[in-house]
Amino acid sequence: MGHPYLPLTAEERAQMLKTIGTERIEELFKVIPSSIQTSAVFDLPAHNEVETAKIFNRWAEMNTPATKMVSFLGAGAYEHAIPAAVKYLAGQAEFLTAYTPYQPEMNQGLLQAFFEYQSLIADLTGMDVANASMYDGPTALAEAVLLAGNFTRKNEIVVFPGLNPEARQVVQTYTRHSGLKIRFLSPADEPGGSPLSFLTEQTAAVVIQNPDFFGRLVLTKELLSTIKECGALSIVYINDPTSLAILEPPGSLGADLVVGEAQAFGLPLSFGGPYLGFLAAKQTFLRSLPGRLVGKTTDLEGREGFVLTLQTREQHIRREKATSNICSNQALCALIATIYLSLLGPAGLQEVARSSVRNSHYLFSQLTRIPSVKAYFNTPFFHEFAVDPGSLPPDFFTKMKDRGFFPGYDLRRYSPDFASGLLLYTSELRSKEEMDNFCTELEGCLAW
Amino acid sequence: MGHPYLPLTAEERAQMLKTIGTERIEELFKVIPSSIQTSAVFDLPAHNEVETAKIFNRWAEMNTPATKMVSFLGAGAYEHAIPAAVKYLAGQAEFLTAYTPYQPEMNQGLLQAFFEYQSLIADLTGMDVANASMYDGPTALAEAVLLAGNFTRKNEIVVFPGLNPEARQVVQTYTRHSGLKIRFLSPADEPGGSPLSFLTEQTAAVVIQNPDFFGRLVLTKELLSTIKECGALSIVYINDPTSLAILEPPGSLGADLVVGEAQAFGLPLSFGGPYLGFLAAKQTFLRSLPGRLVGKTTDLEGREGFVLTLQTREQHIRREKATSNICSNQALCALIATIYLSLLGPAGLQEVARSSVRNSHYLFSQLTRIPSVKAYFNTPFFHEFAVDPGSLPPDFFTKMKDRGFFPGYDLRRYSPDFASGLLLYTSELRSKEEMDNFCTELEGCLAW
Amino acid sequence: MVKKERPAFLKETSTPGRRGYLPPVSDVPTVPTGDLIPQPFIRQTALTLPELSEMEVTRHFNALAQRSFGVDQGFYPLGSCTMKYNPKLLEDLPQLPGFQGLHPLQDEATVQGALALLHHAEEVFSAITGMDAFTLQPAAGAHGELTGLLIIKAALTEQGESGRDTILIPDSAHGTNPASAALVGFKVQTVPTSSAGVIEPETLKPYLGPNVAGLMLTNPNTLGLFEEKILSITKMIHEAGGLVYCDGANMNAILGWARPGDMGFDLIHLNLHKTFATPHGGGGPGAGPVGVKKHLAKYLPVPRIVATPEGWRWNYDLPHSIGKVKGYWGHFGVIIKALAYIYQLGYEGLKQVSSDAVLAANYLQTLLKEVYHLPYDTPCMHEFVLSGLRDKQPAVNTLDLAKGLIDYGVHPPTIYFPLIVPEAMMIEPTEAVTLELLNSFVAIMKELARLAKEEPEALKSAPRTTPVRRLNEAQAARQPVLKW
Amino acid sequence: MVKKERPAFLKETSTPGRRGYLPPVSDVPTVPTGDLIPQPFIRQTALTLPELSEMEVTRHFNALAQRSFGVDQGFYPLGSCTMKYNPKLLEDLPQLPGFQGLHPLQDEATVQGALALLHHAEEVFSAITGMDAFTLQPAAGAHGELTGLLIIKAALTEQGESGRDTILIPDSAHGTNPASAALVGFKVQTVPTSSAGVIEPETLKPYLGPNVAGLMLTNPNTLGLFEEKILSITKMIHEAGGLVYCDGANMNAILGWARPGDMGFDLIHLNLHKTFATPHGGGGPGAGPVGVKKHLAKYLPVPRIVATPEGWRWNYDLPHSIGKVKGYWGHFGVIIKALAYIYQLGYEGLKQVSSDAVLAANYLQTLLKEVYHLPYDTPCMHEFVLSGLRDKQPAVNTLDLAKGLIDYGVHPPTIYFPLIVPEAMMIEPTEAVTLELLNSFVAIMKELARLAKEEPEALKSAPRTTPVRRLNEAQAARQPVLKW
Ligand SMILES: Cc1ncc(COP(=O)(O)O)c(C=O)c1O
Ligand SMILES: Cc1ncc(COP(=O)(O)O)c(C=O)c1O
Repeated sequence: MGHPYLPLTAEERAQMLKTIGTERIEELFKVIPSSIQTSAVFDLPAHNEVETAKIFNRWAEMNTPATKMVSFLGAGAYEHAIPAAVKYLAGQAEFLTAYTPYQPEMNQGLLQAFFEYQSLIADLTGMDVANASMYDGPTALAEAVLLAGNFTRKNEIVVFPGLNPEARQVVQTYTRHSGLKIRFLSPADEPGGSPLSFLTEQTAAVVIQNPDFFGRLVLTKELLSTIKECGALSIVYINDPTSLAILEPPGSLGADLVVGEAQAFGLPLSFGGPYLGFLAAKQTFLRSLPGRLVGKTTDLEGREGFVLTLQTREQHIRREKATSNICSNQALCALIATIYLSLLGPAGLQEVARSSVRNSHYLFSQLTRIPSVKAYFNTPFFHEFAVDPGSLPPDFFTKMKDRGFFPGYDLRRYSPDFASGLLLYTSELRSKEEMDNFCTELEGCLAW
Repeated sequence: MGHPYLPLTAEERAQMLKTIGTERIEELFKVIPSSIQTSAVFDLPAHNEVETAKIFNRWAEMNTPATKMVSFLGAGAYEHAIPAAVKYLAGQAEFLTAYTPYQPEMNQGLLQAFFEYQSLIADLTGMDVANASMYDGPTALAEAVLLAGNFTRKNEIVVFPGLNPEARQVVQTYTRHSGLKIRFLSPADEPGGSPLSFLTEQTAAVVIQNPDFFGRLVLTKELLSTIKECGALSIVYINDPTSLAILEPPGSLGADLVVGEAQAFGLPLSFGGPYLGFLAAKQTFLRSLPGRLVGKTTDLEGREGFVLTLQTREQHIRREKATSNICSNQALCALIATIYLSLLGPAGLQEVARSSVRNSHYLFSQLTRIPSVKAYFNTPFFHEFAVDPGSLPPDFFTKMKDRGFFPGYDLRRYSPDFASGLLLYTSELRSKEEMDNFCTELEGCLAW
Repeated sequence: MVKKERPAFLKETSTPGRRGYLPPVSDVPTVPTGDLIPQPFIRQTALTLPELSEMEVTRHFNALAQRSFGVDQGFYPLGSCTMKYNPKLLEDLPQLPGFQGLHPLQDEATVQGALALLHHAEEVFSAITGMDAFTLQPAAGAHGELTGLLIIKAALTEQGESGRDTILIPDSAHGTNPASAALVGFKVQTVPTSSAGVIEPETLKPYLGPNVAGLMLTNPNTLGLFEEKILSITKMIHEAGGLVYCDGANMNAILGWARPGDMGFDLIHLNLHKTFATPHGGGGPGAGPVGVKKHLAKYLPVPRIVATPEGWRWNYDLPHSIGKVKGYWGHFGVIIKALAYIYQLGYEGLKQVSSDAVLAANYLQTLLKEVYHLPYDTPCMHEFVLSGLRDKQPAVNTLDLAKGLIDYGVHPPTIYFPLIVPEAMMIEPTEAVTLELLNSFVAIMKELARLAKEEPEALKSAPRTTPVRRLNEAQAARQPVLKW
Repeated sequence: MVKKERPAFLKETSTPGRRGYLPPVSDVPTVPTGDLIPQPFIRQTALTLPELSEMEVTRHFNALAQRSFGVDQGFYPLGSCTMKYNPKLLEDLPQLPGFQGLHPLQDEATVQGALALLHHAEEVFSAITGMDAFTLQPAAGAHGELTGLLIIKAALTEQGESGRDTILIPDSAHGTNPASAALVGFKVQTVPTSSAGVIEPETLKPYLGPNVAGLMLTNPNTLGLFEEKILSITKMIHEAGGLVYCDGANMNAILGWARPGDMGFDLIHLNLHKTFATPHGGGGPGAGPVGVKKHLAKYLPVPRIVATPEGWRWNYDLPHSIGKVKGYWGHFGVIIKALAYIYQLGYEGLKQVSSDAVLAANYLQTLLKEVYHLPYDTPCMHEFVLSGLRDKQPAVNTLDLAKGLIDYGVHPPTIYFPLIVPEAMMIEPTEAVTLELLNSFVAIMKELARLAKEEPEALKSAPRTTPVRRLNEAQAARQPVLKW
């Protein structure tokens, strides 16, 4: 019986074998040693579409999605409202089923979209140039760190406290064999003095997340100038770039490299992926950048057009001397971010940021009214903050879940330093009523 | 504040007013008597996308969809498996957001799709020609009846027993002022002899549903020949055209007009609409047909192309002398049916029909083993059948629903003649296990 | 890279044995179909559906999409059709399993959300139009007309006025109006439009008599003009014993500004696919709900949604009803979309819709009348009708101008309608425009006027950028080829 | 009607005050943002995003789509990329609220279905490749390579073999292989391909030494040839103290026919976006899960999914692990699609996939070698590499031939790769073909050969049917313009 994904029919196959001059398909595989062929069998039945959909639906229904809860879980992945148009526009077959536009004449649409993406990211971050995407925030940061090491030929990286732990772990993995020494400062290092005291002559770059993992605002012009004076590059990591709608862009503050996670730009939470890494830089680093770059040029009749450019940095040309090994990237996610930003516009993005900020500050004020709940930090924050709720009952998360709440990120997962911390995030999707109810339920839960 | 659906900005509006030579927008409306303007106010707040989606989600969640139940409810609307591709292919913006292709050069794609739809319907029904769609099955039948009256200039219509009650009611409404006398035979008329005995010289047409509302197979060559011999036209009504995959097409049996409901061709149940009426006919009726027709022609360079044709039948040209008043039709639904049929192909459609038949006969055999359950008819049936379960407990439907079943159509809604009848439908989606469980639960329920 | 040749027919690329979908297969004990269905019923005629893989079907319909043009592709000022933007959220909602999976005959207890929604839609349409009750059953505008005329017939019959067999219809009306009247068995009498483009009470007067069942009036009318004397007109008809039907196809001009219910109309249909942004789908499905004043409510189609202590129910017990005009309850999926659109705009937003639609039309009218002949030179509502070029060019007609537009990527306006305007071009920009778009349309229209004068051949031979050139419609009608 | 001029940039059509979306707005008591965020942090630099309505955004991205070309538009025999058909069902599944709405850091108890699915995917990939354990974390093929090389490094280091600093890579390998090795700090030594297009054990031998960490091998290799001596090769490397990595990008040739795990490979990455039909998305996202043999399992990235009495859990307690290579757990959405594809085909179907892919490639190779130069003239696997025209035409090169194809609506093959074949054209039809399609491709390729001889200018000036003609790549690189 034919299969919908296998267009060739038995007759066509026979005719093709005949043209090739072969009797049986097995002959085309006879170069494969027979011992290998014999063991290649495995057990896997076929399912029709309805059966397949049923099985996956069953898996899906075994989960409790954050989006159906009143969720305060952020900690690196941020639920925001996604305009309905995004799915329809990004899902068009011409985008979805194409590959990297190696043949520019045939794919001017994709190339222009990526060019617009680069432009939007550069504008938003205040940088000269952005590439066409990285796998995600953590890998984008790891690549930026490697870039800084290679560019400066120095061998130390200082990472400010409050880096997203996912990013921290990925940087660790990526740099393990690079010769770079990474100094991850912990929040505990802070009180002992400025993190700047850890900079040395050998410091290639300083990594600063802003807002940091705890939601804190830490990036200032002064800080970046000092780093520059110390001879190090500054790499700013942004985990929710909707913040750029109301925060001064790192480029304007003097950052050298700005990288981050742009999932917040229209990508669903989707259990952590696919997401979208972005990487923006000062012009100086242009030829050291990893990843695809789309450039504007002209055709032989003088018409404007777009091509993949500066490919001599890339693995398919430079092989082991390439700036990175990245090949397939997050093209469709970059397209989604572009559509998201086009729909939101400056007013929309500002509203998202402002509403998130207002909600988080309201929640903070209400939570810290509960006697046992203390703020962890006394620092300005964006849309996320850490509190110490005293001690949590053992089944706290289950109890709150049963009441319809995901009460944020359990900071004990971040570090044993936090005996009972909660990191709480609010997007524009939270309402006053939800937050009030949450505070009531939380207080009830804490009084065990 | 701007609105996403209102592109004009305040400044643009001002500039436009200036060009027009007007100060205020109100001036453009001043032809409207002020008393009318004053009373035009109503109370309706605006909602953003998230709010709107929430409200509609709430309405949706207040329902128990048949598709989430083990449902045996058919009775004119038939759940079948819908290939995932249908939605993506039919939902393309070029199709979705176009209107009737009045400008053929710009819309060859739509026109070709409708031409292919006409071809598929004509082929399936065995007729010479099909139009580009009607609102739904019932209205298609009503128009066919009117056509028959006009064409023959006779004034009686005989409708065989077992016509879908929705279709019956719509025919009644449409023909009330037409001068046609419609004789609806009831199943009760049958035992008294052949329905053919009701034909007279004045009979314009005979309407036969096949399979009929009770799932019965009633259409034969002999029947249609006899009708022809009586000088009447035959109109065959088909409520689930997947049946045509294994039943001899009415065209081959001699039908004059074949109409019906093609919801089964890839359209979701959707609480009854939008659905898809089809209308196919012998060549003789070509210039009497209602609705759009797409024809093949050539362009001025000899290239093949498609246009709306024979428009002189239509209301926008002939006004009160038109064959019908239909203008907007079910174009997108016809496109969906075309995609469905292309994906299913002959083998797929036959499997759908065969599985439905096998399931219904299995269910019939299992149900009629229950002592209190009796078959209503002793006639061959397709994928639906009527049984008399004895008497039903008062909360029968609720009880069965709580067990996960929609136990079919309550025939008491059809006619008080049925003291406790159930009309049960099985598609290819039902499994043996579901049917066995159903029989067990039903038996339990009946033993109250 | 759109190819010139038409994509092969599905049938032409069909190959025996290929599959595009594997449906679920019955798992009950196997019995040959022949044992279940008696031989005389079994298909003998070959089943000639195409046999294709999913990929081929996908490429086919993608190729057809590339040869089609919708609102999402560009400007579509097709007069009388209100080709506004179709918001994407609207597509999501009817696909919710709780809507899409509902069988129309489910127990009412299991569809309370759907009934609540539909009932609410009736209320919202009433509020917008100033009517008292609505039916959602009609499938499209013309179907709404049919419904409305059946109601008129029923009401008059009940009043013992069945002798009233004539419906008055202005000569500017859409073809569906007379066709619908005829379908209900009415005679049609055509009322001429005045030189000002509207119906004058004086003109109407002679038509009034004991035979008059009513008047069908489109307001604003198809010339894009508001019937200024509407209050007198509806009063006259009422006094003459008739009813007044509003063809609401042009509601996009007056949302929040005027309500037909306040103008004396007794009943109205709405075109949800026009006014309320539900996509036109290449010609449908639309929806044509009909609203009536209280005195006609009892004639509305069965069933009606009613509130009962047990929740929403279908009420069939309406002895005066005209009956059903359609299977089930109307185009549920379309109604959901329309309601979601209305919800997002609210009263203020809807009023702005009409303000902008009227503003855009007047802006275009002001600039285009410089080069095109504007037969009714007065501020318009949401659309206006040009009558060819001001500076008539014998070689070039409206059809040529329309085809010329295509080469600029603009969908032509409605042409040769209304019938009373020679060489008519009926332009309806809708509110979904930017100033830039309007200006570029004006520039193109002026360029066409220039071409008409200086290079008429360029227009006669348009379009040139499309996969086919001008098509031979006469041949299509003379030797109809309606299937492959 | 695709216009020649590029669609205006979003920025160019931006108009102050226009809105494309209204997000929800906070309803807590109003406090000016400035009171919440200290002044020094507040944006001073203007925010220059485009301001557009939903309609304009829609038309923009529709216009861009019309200027793009995917598998759904036509034949796309881009070698090494496995541009097979992307079934539509796959798009539905990741959008289920129970998948799409999951936050990656939810309590494990609330994501049991997701963990079960992921764990099952690991098992299925193991069965298909003959490996023992899988990580789903890598985002793409190159990322899988990086992961694999980190594992090799970790394993060698633990064995006290950190002196092994060199990875052997055939000269035919994809550029990601050496680049990945370098990223992990390995030296790269290139192994030449034999005249038969494969690696000969004899050639390999001299490279083996105490510095060798391992070999990265693509099998079938990028010439489309199965490494016949694979068992000897892997044995040699193992005996020399190294590990063997399989670049699994070409798995589409051997599904159900051969498993890298049975060939002596220690580890492998899969390209889900190639072999398992997940769409390429214009360049991503893909997914590059890595499978290993038992002895390497302890080095896989943290966390790993484990079964516990309380259900599925993330286990971070893996002291030998290389750590995390990516945020969270990999491309969940992509993995769902790949698994759904595999589920629909099963073992038999997957084997047929490879049979058909290999059959199609050999069919094309047989017919095309009549006019194009086939440097390795032997039956191929799922792809083959031509080296320009048989009958060389000085004026025409592979680039011209590729551009010529575009005018026939076919996406060109991969060109100038692998680097060892001059004027390479790497053709991979995949199994998603019909005989008609293959024959029409052959006819086009032969027509190009004719043109190359008789009308070379026609090819030098190709493409002509696209919105832009050949683009000046040198200028783009010399004066980079990377933003508007
Ligand atoms: C003024 C007018 N009335 C009635 C109709 C008929 O509406 P429908 O096409 O929905 O049947 C139209 C449609 O074009 C119209 O423009
Ligand atoms: C042979 C081979 N190896 C590795 C890769 C890299 O895979 P990815 O693009 O998914 O990173 C490719 C991609 O083209 C390839 O063809």
